[in-house]
Amino acid sequence: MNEEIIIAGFGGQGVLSMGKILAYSGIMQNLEVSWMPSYGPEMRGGTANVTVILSDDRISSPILNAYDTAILLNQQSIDKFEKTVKPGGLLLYDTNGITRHPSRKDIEIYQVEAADESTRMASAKTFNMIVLGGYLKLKPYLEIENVVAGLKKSLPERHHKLIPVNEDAIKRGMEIVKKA
Amino acid sequence: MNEEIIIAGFGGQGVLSMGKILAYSGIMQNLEVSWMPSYGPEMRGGTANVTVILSDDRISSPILNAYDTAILLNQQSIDKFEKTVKPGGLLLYDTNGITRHPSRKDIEIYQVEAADESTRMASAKTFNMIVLGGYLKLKPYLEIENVVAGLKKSLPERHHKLIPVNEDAIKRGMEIVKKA
Amino acid sequence: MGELRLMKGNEAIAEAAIRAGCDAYFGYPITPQSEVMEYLAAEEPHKRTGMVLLQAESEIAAINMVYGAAGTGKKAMTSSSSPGISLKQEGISYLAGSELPCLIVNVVRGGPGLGTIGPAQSDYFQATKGGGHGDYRLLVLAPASVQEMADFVPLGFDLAFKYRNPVMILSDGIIGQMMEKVELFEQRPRNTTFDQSWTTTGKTPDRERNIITSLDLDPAKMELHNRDLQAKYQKMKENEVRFEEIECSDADYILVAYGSSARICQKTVKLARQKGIKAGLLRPITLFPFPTDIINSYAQKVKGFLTIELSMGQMVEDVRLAVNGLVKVEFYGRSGGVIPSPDEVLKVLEQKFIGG
Amino acid sequence: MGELRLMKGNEAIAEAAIRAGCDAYFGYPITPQSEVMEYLAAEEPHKRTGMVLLQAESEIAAINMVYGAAGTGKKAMTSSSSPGISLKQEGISYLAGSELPCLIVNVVRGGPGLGTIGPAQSDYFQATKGGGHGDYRLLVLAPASVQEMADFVPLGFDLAFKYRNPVMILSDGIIGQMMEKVELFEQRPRNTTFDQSWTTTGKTPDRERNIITSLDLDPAKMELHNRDLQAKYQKMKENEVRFEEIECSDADYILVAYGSSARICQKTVKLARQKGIKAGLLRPITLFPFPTDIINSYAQKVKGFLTIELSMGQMVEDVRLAVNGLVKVEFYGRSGGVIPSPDEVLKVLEQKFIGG
Amino acid sequence: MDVKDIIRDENLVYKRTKLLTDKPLSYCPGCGHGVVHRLVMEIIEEMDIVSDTIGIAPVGCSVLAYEFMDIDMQQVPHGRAPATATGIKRCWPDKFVFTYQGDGDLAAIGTSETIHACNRGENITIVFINNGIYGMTGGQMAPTTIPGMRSSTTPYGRDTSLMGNPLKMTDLVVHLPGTYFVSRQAVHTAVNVRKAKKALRMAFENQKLKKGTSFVEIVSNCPSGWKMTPVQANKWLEENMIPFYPLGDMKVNGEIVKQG
Amino acid sequence: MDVKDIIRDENLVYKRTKLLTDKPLSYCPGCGHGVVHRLVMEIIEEMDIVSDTIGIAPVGCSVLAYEFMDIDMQQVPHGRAPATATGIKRCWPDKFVFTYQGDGDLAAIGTSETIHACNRGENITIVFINNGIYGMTGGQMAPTTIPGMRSSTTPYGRDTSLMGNPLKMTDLVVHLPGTYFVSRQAVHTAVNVRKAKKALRMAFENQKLKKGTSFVEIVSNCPSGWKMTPVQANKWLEENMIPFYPLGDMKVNGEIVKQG
Amino acid sequence: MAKVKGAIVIDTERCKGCELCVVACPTDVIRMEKQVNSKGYHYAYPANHDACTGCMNCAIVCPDGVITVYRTKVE
Amino acid sequence: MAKVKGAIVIDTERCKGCELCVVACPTDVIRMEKQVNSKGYHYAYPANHDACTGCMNCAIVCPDGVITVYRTKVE
Ligand SMILES: Cc1ncc(C[n+]2csc(CCOP(=O)(O)OP(=O)(O)O)c2C)c(N)n1
Ligand SMILES: Cc1ncc(C[n+]2csc(CCOP(=O)(O)OP(=O)(O)O)c2C)c(N)n1
Ligand code: SF4
Ligand code: SF4
Ligand code: SF4
Ligand code: SF4
Ligand code: SF4
Ligand code: SF4
Ligand SMILES: [Mg+2]
Ligand SMILES: [Mg+2]
Repeated sequence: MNEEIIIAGFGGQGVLSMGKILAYSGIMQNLEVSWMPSYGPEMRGGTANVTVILSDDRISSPILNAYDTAILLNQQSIDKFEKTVKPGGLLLYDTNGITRHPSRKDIEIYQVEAADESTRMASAKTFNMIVLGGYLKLKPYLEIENVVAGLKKSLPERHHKLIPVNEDAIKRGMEIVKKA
Repeated sequence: MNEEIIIAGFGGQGVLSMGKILAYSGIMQNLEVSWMPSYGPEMRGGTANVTVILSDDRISSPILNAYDTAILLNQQSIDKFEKTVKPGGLLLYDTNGITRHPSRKDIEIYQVEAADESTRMASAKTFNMIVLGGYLKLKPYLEIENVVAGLKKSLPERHHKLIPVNEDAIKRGMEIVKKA
Repeated sequence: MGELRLMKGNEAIAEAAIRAGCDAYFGYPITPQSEVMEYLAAEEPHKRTGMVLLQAESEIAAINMVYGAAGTGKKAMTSSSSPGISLKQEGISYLAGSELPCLIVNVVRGGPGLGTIGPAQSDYFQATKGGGHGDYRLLVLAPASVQEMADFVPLGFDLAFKYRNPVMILSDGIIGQMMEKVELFEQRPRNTTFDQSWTTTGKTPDRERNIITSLDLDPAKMELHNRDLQAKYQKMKENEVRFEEIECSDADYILVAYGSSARICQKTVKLARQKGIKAGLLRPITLFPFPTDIINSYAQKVKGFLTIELSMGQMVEDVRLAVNGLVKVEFYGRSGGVIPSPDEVLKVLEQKFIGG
Repeated sequence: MGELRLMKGNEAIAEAAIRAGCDAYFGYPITPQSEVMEYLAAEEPHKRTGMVLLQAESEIAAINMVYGAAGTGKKAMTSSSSPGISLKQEGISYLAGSELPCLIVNVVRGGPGLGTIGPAQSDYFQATKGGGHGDYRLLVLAPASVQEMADFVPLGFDLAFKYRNPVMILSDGIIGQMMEKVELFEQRPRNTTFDQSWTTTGKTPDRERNIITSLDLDPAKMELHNRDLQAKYQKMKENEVRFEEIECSDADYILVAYGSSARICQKTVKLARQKGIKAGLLRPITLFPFPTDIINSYAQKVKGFLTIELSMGQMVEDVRLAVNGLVKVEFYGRSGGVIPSPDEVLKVLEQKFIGG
Repeated sequence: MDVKDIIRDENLVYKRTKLLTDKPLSYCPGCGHGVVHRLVMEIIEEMDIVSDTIGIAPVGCSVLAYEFMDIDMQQVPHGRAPATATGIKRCWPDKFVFTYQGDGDLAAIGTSETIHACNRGENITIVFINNGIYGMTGGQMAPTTIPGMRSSTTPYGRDTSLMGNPLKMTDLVVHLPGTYFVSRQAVHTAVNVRKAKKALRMAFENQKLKKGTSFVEIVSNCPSGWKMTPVQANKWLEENMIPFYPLGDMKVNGEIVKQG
Repeated sequence: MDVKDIIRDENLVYKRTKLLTDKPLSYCPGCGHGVVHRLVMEIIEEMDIVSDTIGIAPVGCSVLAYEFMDIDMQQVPHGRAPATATGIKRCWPDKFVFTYQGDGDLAAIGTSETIHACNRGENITIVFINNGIYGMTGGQMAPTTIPGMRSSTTPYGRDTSLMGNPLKMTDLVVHLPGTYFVSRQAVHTAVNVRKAKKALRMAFENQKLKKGTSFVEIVSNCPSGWKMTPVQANKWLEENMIPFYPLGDMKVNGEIVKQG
Repeated sequence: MAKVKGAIVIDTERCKGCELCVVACPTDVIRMEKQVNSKGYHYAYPANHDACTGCMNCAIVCPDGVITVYRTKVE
Repeated sequence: MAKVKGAIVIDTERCKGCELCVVACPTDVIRMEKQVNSKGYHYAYPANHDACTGCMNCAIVCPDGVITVYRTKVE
């Protein structure tokens, strides 16, 4: 398998750590992985994005201009990255605050109401895990135990008590993801 | 004509300024000239030397390893530069304080007792002018008026009153220079 | 198999430094490499191995702290990015002149001037030809993966001490910021003895004093010193050339690229082969010494070379010198933090050589 | 005919600066070029033309003072020697990136490190390929006489303003310290108007604000800027190549040398011709842009090239790139302050090409 | 009286200076840089010296100051602003030249340039934003980071036995013969903003006198680097930074009035 | 009693320390560098710490100090000795590390390194030779050149309105929290040499305490740069340099005892 | 007796929601909006406008300079 | 009464003729030689050796460290 993903959104939405959990999950499943963030001061207040690649083979370029999957978490990101999804690829987004929705016909478009759901779950920190759950449902190549292992690896020891909450959030995301 | 000269001695002996006067005299006579000193901290207390070239033609290399004339004013200089005089060339030196005299047979060797003479003239500053006089006597390609003009050019205005003394010293040098 | 981790290139360098038994790191923050010092600070290496960590007041102070530590035989290193590396040029020239082993990391960003914090490879000339004054060379390693970021730290120290020469790891914002799987090597012990033939650890009665200097006022001696340096660089050329070949053996066209652009070109080769174009990739791993011979030998067989850099054309000169007129050497580069895509490179290859 | 003087190369630069209408000199002492500032101090240029003279606290301060003055459209300059020039590399990269016109003099001494104060030409790479970070170029002039030391100051300023680019005069201890006859040009007036399209002299109501910067956080814009710079360098290549040919037209062997080593080779050519060897000398006057075309065109006719440098071999790479494998390019260099003699060079020529 | 009746041109008492461009400031929410930008531009507007003013932007979060200040500006290498200011001022002795620098810029890499410009007595204004951290590069320790303070390179708090003592640059420049006016201010409360403006105004007015360097430190915040909300940050500043960096004029008219 | 009877081993009271090599000093006649070299070597001999001492030679006339001092030494880039010393001392906290620097080296190009090493409180000894001039490069103005003093770049005397004020580095480092001992001495008379030695000795002894930086300025001469005979130079030093740079201990055991 | 009355206008699109104006206002005029602006910030608004004296404190502490202040005397 | 007598030895080949010892000697022992040494310097010598008290002043001010001092008590 070879899955090329872009995740983009506001700085505070946990974009980078979602990518990191994905990458770590890949490692747990013996895949090759790469994680390449945008970096620097423009991250401050502005938008952040990360390219994650999971593959059976050695990964060549960690930087891409076309993706199998785009996970887009604010308007700017949709505006910028919708066009970079490969034909037949997947675009997953949260409708919260979105005024111009993605409109391509040659790709699969899915929604996950993660912002609302995380408010409901009374834990803003679960937002990105709900999104991740939605993604994992749509691209089920990762065993869930590897994702949990990846989650563990990517969290510092002192946060391990949060793992159950995160697992729940992932499951919730799997449930609520829906076709646009 | 093309005359390639090395002048070497202690730092305080006026080696560089003698070279400068020669070079300026050359300019007065419409010759091409170059003046290339040794430089840097080794000059301090140590020895100084300068290569002067006067020529009818454009001067190529300002740095040489063989000279038509060597004017050597202390023991170290004789030890170092005697061997660099071209066969048939001229070596002029002051015997004061010299224990190992130049000994080559294939060159012309002359002496000028400039140190003693300058003490006699009660002006240590004339030392290098006496040496210069000796040289000009032996290599009379420079018109004396050009030398005086060169002297004038190379001295700051406020020292012009010293020109007569220097002229005398040059003349004295011409008189006392002698074959070794 | 060593411990597996997902790490940024910059973090890998820091962790590898601790594990390689590095004695001291001196640095000054600059994007995109600040994670090196931040990772070290979080790890408290003085507790793990006794390694010294100090945030210096400037890049110049940092490189001269490295000089001091290296002059006592300690394994010392610094890291920075382009403008900071420019400031270190005098210090680097001194380190080379005084023949001090040490490790200098440049996580290159786009220039000139303040430029951009985006990744670039436009410090190739500076790294390989000597951005400082005088005839000196650094041994330059160009990692193309996070794994190599880690592995080249102990390798760099080994080479630095083998040749008593500063070694540079020339990386860039991509390799520094990306995370990949890394297999970490075991902790190596720090040095406890120091070569008494040259290190300045205090003159003991059993030996002459040792002096670290690059000065000689006597030109004849200075020239001898310079010849010794050249002889050393010659030895590096004979023994230390490293490169990777990907699908070169039957290639008609060879891409030459290092570091992050080699990663991009790797994909280009795949795409080209899919299209039936016999492309290969030659990836210099040491930029100095440069893999001149292998390029020259391919020059007898292939139809052309295409050099890809995140710059306006620097390494391409070394490729041309290696090819020496035998076949066409073309260049394509992007700059200012812009990254060419694999298919963009393929298009260039087709245009320049196949006609498209 | 202008005023005739016997002057050191360093003094000629200083006098020429005043006469060229230079507005400001900022420097820090270093052998073998301290006479530049000393001469200026003695002349009190603030009395002669109003020119500013300031001894800075360091080379880095000096280059950044130049940056400030140049950013207001003033004719500003600095001078130093090798280690000091290494310290200026960040500043130079900024000047190039911000497209500021100014004059930088490097009176080269032997390196690396503290090295020697003797003359050398081992900063060629640094000057021509960019010792600083990023893709930038200086326009580099290499005087071979005291007369050229004087003449290249106004020429340097003219070119600097023509291209809004820093210009470097790459000299060495020989040219800096030797005295020769100089014909001095007439005093030129200092500038009184400043190009309001880019200089920062205070925003007046009739125009937008001007900004001097080399920064762009947007990679796309930064790349555009880099392309503009490259286009400018290309223009220099088309319009500003300068060189001198001595007895090249019928030559079998061409010596390539610049600055002081060209002076030595001039004599070698004489000696060779006396012996019946048809030698010529091609002297690059601009090192960037390099006289590639003329060398390439001779490469079709001659039996070989011999590059002579006071270094371990730097410009020779540009000669090889120009010759592109057509004939043999040999190199001979001395270093550390040692100067090859004309007959020594002749011997090398004979050995390498004629067999001796 | 209705709000609408108050919001009328004739009642206008405070409005953003026109010398700030329309471009939204790139600073994080609550960052003191914005306040100081505004004060400096207000002063230049009030003194009506735009056409005679050249500003210098450092490397640091305020590197883009030239995007917001509608005046001629130069952006210079990290730490070298005082040297660049010297280069300009020496050529244009009648212009107003100021530098705007962070604590990393002015007190770490630029220490030498700061000390020497102040010591020579360059007739310039130096505005020094001390937020105790390297904001731009992601919150590393600055020379001014106070003991025990966390940063990304002192994640367990600054241990002075490892990372050395904080440097009080303003306390040093007070002692230099070239400084004519030295003051330390803050902008986290309205009262402090008013005082800071007074000090900054004097620092610009002094250039007319040609008596030496005017140096104003602003003790400021960095909510992002300190990992606090702006309100928390200002409270922390009040309780921790100001005791360590006490406010007030330190040298006036060339006379020391208060030592650090 | 005959002279020959006095010149006997048992009557020996003063002899050149063996820690100076046989190589004749490269300094000009009468230059103070020679005296300070000797004092430092005597102290290292007396403390018996050769095998634990690393010295750092600057760029300046004393660049060749390693030719004369028979100890392990590093020669470093101009002005960077305090950084290099930091690098060594951090790796070898129990060794004695000292820098030997001229005024150009320490107070011009090396200002930042000096201030920051002293501020961090690096546990090293800094020996600072202030001869008011750049000796090695041919007598240019130094940061410490006093007003009106001639040099090859101030041939008509230092005009502070053009070339700025002299910098009193020692007065500054007194105020830094990292300095533990700061003293200014001279070596132009026997009395002063004795006092200077005492100060230098303390500056080395302090390293055992690990309490911070010891900094000793020696106001010295440069007959060549000043264009005077050594005797004239020392007289000029007494009459001009010392009033400007008054002698004495300034900080002892971390306490300021005298301000500049 | 003349009483001073003030009013403020906040450019909510440029407000970054730092809340410093809230803290600075002596008469507790300003509150933060639940809504976010297009940059994603909860912006400030004069919730208790009547209490405003036009003292300008809010405006001069606002880092983004987005507050305009009006003041008038009411007889 | 015990009287202190001193004597000095000057390494004349290494003396640079700076005359600082002459100035430093409280009892006027040292003079400069008319002759020069091989380096060209007029060197110092103890012209009035009897007056020497062995105070070491000359030795400790000598920049080139070329003076050795002896001292003894004479009854
Ligand atoms: C020569 C150089 N070194 C380092 C950097 C990286 N850098 C950019 S800003 C900065 C420090 C910013 O801190 P400060 O001056 O305190 O400004 P702030 O962002 O806190 O306002 C550094 C180290 C650089 N751009 N150039
Ligand atoms: C980077 C650099 N800049 C300048 C020089 C030239 N230089 C050599 S010594 C020196 C100053 C010497 O003065 P000082 O430090 O006072 O020592 P002194 O010779 O007076 O003892 C200078 C500027 C250099 N070698 N390197
Ligand atoms: S990082 Fe800190 S200093 Fe920079 S803009 Fe944000 S709050 Fe301000
Ligand atoms: S130049 Fe001055 S400092 Fe240097 S050795 Fe001579 S007298 Fe001493
Ligand atoms: S002007 Fe004063 S009273 Fe009115 S809102 Fe602002 S701070 Fe409050
Ligand atoms: S201070 Fe300004 S930016 Fe902050 S909340 Fe109030 S209006 Fe908004
Ligand atoms: S030891 Fe004292 S008395 Fe004797 S010569 Fe020396 S200075 Fe004079
Ligand atoms: S002090 Fe020393 S060097 Fe000077 S004259 Fe006396 S003996 Fe000679
Ligand atoms: Mg800061
Ligand atoms: Mg000095």
